[in-house]
Amino acid sequence: EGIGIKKIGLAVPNLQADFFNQIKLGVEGYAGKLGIEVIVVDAKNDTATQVSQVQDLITQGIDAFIYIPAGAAAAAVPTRLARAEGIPVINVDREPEGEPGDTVIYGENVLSAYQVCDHIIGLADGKGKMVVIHGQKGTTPEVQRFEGCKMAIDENPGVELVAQQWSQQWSPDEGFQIAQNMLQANPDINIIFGQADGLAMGAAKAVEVAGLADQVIIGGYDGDGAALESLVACDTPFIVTATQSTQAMGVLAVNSAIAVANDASVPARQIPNAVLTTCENAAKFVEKHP
Amino acid sequence: MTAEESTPLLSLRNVRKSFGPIEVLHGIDLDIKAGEVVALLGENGAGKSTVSNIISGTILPSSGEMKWQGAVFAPASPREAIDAGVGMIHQELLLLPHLSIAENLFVGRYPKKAGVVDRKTMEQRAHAGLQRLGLDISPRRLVQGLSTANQQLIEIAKALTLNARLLILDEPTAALGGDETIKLFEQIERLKQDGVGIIYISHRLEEIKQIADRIVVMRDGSKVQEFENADVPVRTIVEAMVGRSLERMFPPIPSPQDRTVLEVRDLSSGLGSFTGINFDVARGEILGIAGLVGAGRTELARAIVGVDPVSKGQVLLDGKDISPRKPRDAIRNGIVLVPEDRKQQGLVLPHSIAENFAYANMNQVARKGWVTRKRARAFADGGILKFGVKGQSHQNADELSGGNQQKVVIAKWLARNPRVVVLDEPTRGIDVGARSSIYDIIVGLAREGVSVIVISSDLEEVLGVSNRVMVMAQGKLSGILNRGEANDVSVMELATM
Amino acid sequence: MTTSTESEAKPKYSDLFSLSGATGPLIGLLVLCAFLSFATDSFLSFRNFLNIADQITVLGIMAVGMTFVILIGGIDLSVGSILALSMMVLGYLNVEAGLPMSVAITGALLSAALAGAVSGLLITEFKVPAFIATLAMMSIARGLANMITNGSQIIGFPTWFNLGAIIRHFGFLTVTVAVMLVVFAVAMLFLRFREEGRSLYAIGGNPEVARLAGINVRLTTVMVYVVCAVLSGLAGILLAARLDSVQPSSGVAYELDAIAAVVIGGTSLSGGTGGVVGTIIGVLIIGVLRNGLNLLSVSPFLQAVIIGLVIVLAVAAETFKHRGSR
Amino acid sequence: MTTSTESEAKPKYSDLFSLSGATGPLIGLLVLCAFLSFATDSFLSFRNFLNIADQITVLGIMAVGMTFVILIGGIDLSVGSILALSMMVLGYLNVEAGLPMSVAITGALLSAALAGAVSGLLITEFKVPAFIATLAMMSIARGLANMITNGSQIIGFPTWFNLGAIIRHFGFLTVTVAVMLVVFAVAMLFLRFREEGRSLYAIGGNPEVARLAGINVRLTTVMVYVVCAVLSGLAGILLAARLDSVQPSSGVAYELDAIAAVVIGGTSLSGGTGGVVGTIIGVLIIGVLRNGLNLLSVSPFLQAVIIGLVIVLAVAAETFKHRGSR
Ligand SMILES: Nc1ncnc2c1ncn2[C@@H]1O[C@H](COP(=O)(O)OP(=O)(O)OP(=O)(O)O)[C@@H](O)[C@H]1O
Ligand SMILES: Nc1ncnc2c1ncn2[C@@H]1O[C@H](COP(=O)(O)OP(=O)(O)OP(=O)(O)O)[C@@H](O)[C@H]1O
Ligand SMILES: [Mg+2]
Ligand SMILES: [Mg+2]
Repeated sequence: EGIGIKKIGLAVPNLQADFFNQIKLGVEGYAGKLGIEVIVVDAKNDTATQVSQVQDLITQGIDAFIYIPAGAAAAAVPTRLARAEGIPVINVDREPEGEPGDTVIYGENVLSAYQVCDHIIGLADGKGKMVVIHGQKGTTPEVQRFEGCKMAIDENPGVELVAQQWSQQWSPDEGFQIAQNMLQANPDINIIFGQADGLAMGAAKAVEVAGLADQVIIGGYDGDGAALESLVACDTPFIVTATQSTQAMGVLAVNSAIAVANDASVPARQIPNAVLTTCENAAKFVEKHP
Repeated sequence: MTAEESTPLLSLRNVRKSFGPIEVLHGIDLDIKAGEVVALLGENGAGKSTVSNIISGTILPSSGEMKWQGAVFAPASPREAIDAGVGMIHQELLLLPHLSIAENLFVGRYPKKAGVVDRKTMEQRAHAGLQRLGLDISPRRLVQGLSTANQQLIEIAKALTLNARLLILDEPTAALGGDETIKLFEQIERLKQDGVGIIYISHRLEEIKQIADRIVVMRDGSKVQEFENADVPVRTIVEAMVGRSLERMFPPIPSPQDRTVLEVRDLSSGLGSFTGINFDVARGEILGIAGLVGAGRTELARAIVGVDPVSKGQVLLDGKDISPRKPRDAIRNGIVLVPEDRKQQGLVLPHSIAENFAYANMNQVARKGWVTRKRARAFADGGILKFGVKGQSHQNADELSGGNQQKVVIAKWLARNPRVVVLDEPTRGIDVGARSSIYDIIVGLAREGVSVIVISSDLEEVLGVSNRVMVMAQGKLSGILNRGEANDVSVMELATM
Repeated sequence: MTTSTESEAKPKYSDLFSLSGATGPLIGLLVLCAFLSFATDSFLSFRNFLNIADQITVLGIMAVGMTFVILIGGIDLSVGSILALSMMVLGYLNVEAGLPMSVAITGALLSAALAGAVSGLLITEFKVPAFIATLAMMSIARGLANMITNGSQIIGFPTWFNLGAIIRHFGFLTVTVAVMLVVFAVAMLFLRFREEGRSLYAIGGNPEVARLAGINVRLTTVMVYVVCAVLSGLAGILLAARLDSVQPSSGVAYELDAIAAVVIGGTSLSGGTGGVVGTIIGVLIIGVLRNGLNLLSVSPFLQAVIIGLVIVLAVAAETFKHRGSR
Repeated sequence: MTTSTESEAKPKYSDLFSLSGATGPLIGLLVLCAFLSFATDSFLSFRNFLNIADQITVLGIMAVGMTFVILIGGIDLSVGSILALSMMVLGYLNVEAGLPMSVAITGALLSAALAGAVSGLLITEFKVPAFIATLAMMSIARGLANMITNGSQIIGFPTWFNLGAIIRHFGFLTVTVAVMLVVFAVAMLFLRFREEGRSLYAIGGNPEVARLAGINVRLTTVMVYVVCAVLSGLAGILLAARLDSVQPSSGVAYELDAIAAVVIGGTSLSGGTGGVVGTIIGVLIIGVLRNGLNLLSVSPFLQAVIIGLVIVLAVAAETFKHRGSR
């Protein structure tokens, strides 16, 4: 009554990534409370699959479309397809060039990455050898998180960026392997920034295997469930992350969809901040994810 | 005779077998006693291999019953038959090319010591088995690359080392020469003494008298006659097999024309199996090539038609150097090879007869490069009719009996109307009736002016159809005999040079 | 014994659509469609069928090339990467280098052909098993596709290009779907009735017999890999039209879909039997299944399980059919 | 004529390490190591070799199972997904259900075994081609792994579990690496000297011949898929120990690495030839290559190209060797 929509289509790039899975849970949970049906499709990181899935969503008569573009790049076609049917489009995480939706909701990357790196560099007294383990090369978060971190590095002339390497899937396994090899090449590394918590936690294990747990400080990003639990325990070199407000993004997306459907105005960009999370404040996020 | 002795080792009662809707065995009764050799004879497709396969648990009968020493016997798998004491060597060579000879002999029943395979014992026993057949090869050698005859001997050695109570030999001598056959017979005698029952299948009827105690003749899936004594004239056996009398085996051989068609000049194998071969074949001539197993005849044939590489020398056609580098060079010049191994080189087994004809005759089957199934079938039907193949053009090649497959291979190549035909062991596994019709075909080709080369390990065959006989020994040409001078003795003399 | 008297050279209808080995899957497809028609309101509609046709274009074209490869007893794991490479070459030549679309398309297809030729030569001349040669090519082509723009996408194609995937001529036929239908038809005729098509069967059945029969097995093999790669390149161009952009991450794991479609359609992985009609059925099964599961709002994780089950059932059905007829 | 007089019944050294078909790759490995020793300071060190040993554990164990499968002429695409399934079962049983680790490990291995048995039965009883049966299982097992926690990871294993992957006993041997070495040794002995091991070669060489020789081909085939799955499950448990966490996205595309390692090591995809020694070399080539490229800080896109090239070279080298010896 008064909500104006009954069915929301949610296109997710890849549910294997905790970040997207969290958004999905956020959307489902909140929409469920409002009595809105949510249809989720998972593109498994493939743009073409996502276009097909969006066609199928529209066939099912959705009233609003929450679009998280898949792949390293965002395709404009899903937005066009929905637009052609007059369906509101809410972009989350990124938006296609030249074909913006009714609003876009994304986590702030640059500033939060700066904060994480600033924090770990500070703990290392602003000097030492640092490495960065990147996410999938060319993706927006990969580029922006490095941009933010680079700012912190440049502010500290005592810090030398001795190596950087890219992972394919942002996974702990890759984080482990890459960190292990980096430590081999540079045994005196003392600062590691992993662009996702999976990478950071994998790197933490590699540091422990190398017996360098006392020497190295690791920062991550995202605030995954497992990462937050690990911070609460606080027994590894991984000690800081930026917790993205994923559940909040889900709620925001549903609310925006309702607003657009009812012709209310929504801001073109909505950027919930990521919260710098350390061993001290992790417990409250485990309690309730932002 | 005690009661125990009279109980047959194995008895079959009213055994039937159908493949799909077609029944190929119509109620076979058969008894085999310990220590006797029963020859199982019949035309191609009569059902000999099918009976053997049922006894050895390779395939299941559709109905009927078998008794093993008086007890019900219904092997559901080869393992059960082997465990009961039935050993079989199959008509088709079934070896594992990537394993050593010793492993091939003992696969499925390795000698073991403390739970692990006892290679030493295995190799010693393999060595002994090979020696008994006069095969001087290391049991550690891989089977890959052995000649067909040697592979056949290894199959036989495998059967002999089985310690079976009943041994089925399905055309063991099809690829063998005289010496090897004699060695095999010695071993069969030895097994007989040990009380082993043997079913012996062969199309070489001359052998039967030497080795068999009893003869069972099959025709079209039924048992038609039994001879309690093997000492019957070949003619009588043939009549029982084919249901009519066979006038003669070899037709009169025409004289060749004067014009030389094919010349082979100083040809040496790129694989090292023969060197410096010189000979020529005239228009309408039939040249036989004889030699002991491994003499290099097959390699020579393959080299002539460009299948195998040549290190030196030429092949000339009508005086022109055409030395083929690949099979299609030879085919384009009208030289075709009917290969020794029909399963590996002759036919695409899972495809229809019509397709198999088409592959070798695209130029005739296709019109402007377009082929229809109907045209392919019609084309194949011609060959089937001409060669009396028991089968239809839409049937897959692997549904035919061995002999009929051989006929298809010959027929598909002759359909090209070649100028030179090289036949490598053309009658391997072919029944007497069909064999004489193949000789008729060979001679018919010669009459039409085709030059024919016939390679065979069957000396009688080489002598019977050739204008001249070329003899090879250890990769060298040891002599060429005219029809008048060629006989058992003169050929063997050259072959063992 | 039947010896037909009236034999024409022209292709016969029944021949063309022969279902050798694919009746099981065809029944599977029909059951699937019947089920989806009952279970959802939205499946059985003209609009949805057009969507499905759209959605299978890329897979359909790739699967045709894969059919050729599998028929000769080979396999090609590089099709997904070659698709991406051809897309990136297209984008680079047209958008970055500013060349006309015709040149860009030619360049994209040529780059795909080159990749296919390299795989083919590795297989025939260096005796590298097809699985490994194309696995390596999969890695190499993906790396090259990424290197063209250092991992980023390219947008900015001419407007008509995207319209080819959108405008439905006569109310139903987009250019991309039309291209797929043409590829299907040509491949069907080629395999059934052309001399060269038949020789693929011979090679797959037994390459040694084919060689002895005078077929140029090596050249044919290389050509088959080239054709398969070019079809993947073509599929890439159609995908670019559909997405109106190109990105180097396209086509990951498409090779598995393509192989699955071919094998579901009854073409044997050991070569020598099968054909395009079966492959089309296989492509449709995969396409309809994906579409239907989305329409049924099945959760993505459960979808993976169901897709696996249906693939197995479709192939096992063929076995049951054979058992029945024994 | 050579009849060796001095042949003992005991396993012979040379037998065990026989390199049939893998000398080309061995040379490749040595060249690679030599190159990396010169090109980087850090490659040639005891520490780095320990790292490489760590890094190849998972692939090494999976590749052993894959060797068995490929030896009998099969293929298993599901190993990566089964690894993930076994990990998630482990995490669920231990962390979520609070069962002791021994029970959780048994449960994880059993779930893997079950998945392998299903694939094996589909292949032997329903005549589904191995490629398709395991492709379907790949999809099914991945879906199930995800469904256990709805896609999230699980952490919170007992401390000793992770330590098994960290503490280097005697200064070099972690429990995980030790497990891998035991698997290698057992597999080597089994394939070379056990009757069952030799039968795998017979089945791969020609299943019909094996059947006629009295080998239970069906049972053996099912067992091989079970063993391969259990080894993947074991690899999953070691990976869980190493990462001290489990996630359903683990092991994506690992099957391709495993197959590549086996084939690089000289085991033929058509079955019947090869062995574990070659596979170990193949695993080392892939492991050293990845390690070296990272030490050299090569960009990931270029890495893909280089890995593809090295795989092809390693396999083609074997052909060159044969040509030379002709
Ligand atoms: N798998 C099969 N499917 C259909 N028909 C078959 C099959 N195997 C054999 N046949 C048919 O059964 C009949 C008997 O064949 P079989 O192989 O027993 O003959 P054979 O007496 O051994 O002949 P040959 O002397 O040529 O070896 C033949 O007509 C053959 O076509
Ligand atoms: N593919 C091969 N690779 C290696 N050696 C081979 C191969 N084929 C045959 N040989 C060897 O070449 C020699 C000649 O064999 P070939 O088959 O030509 O002899 P043949 O006179 O035709 O005898 P057969 O009666 O066995 O056919 C033999 O020693 C054989 O072992
Ligand atoms: Mg027979
Ligand atoms: Mg020969």
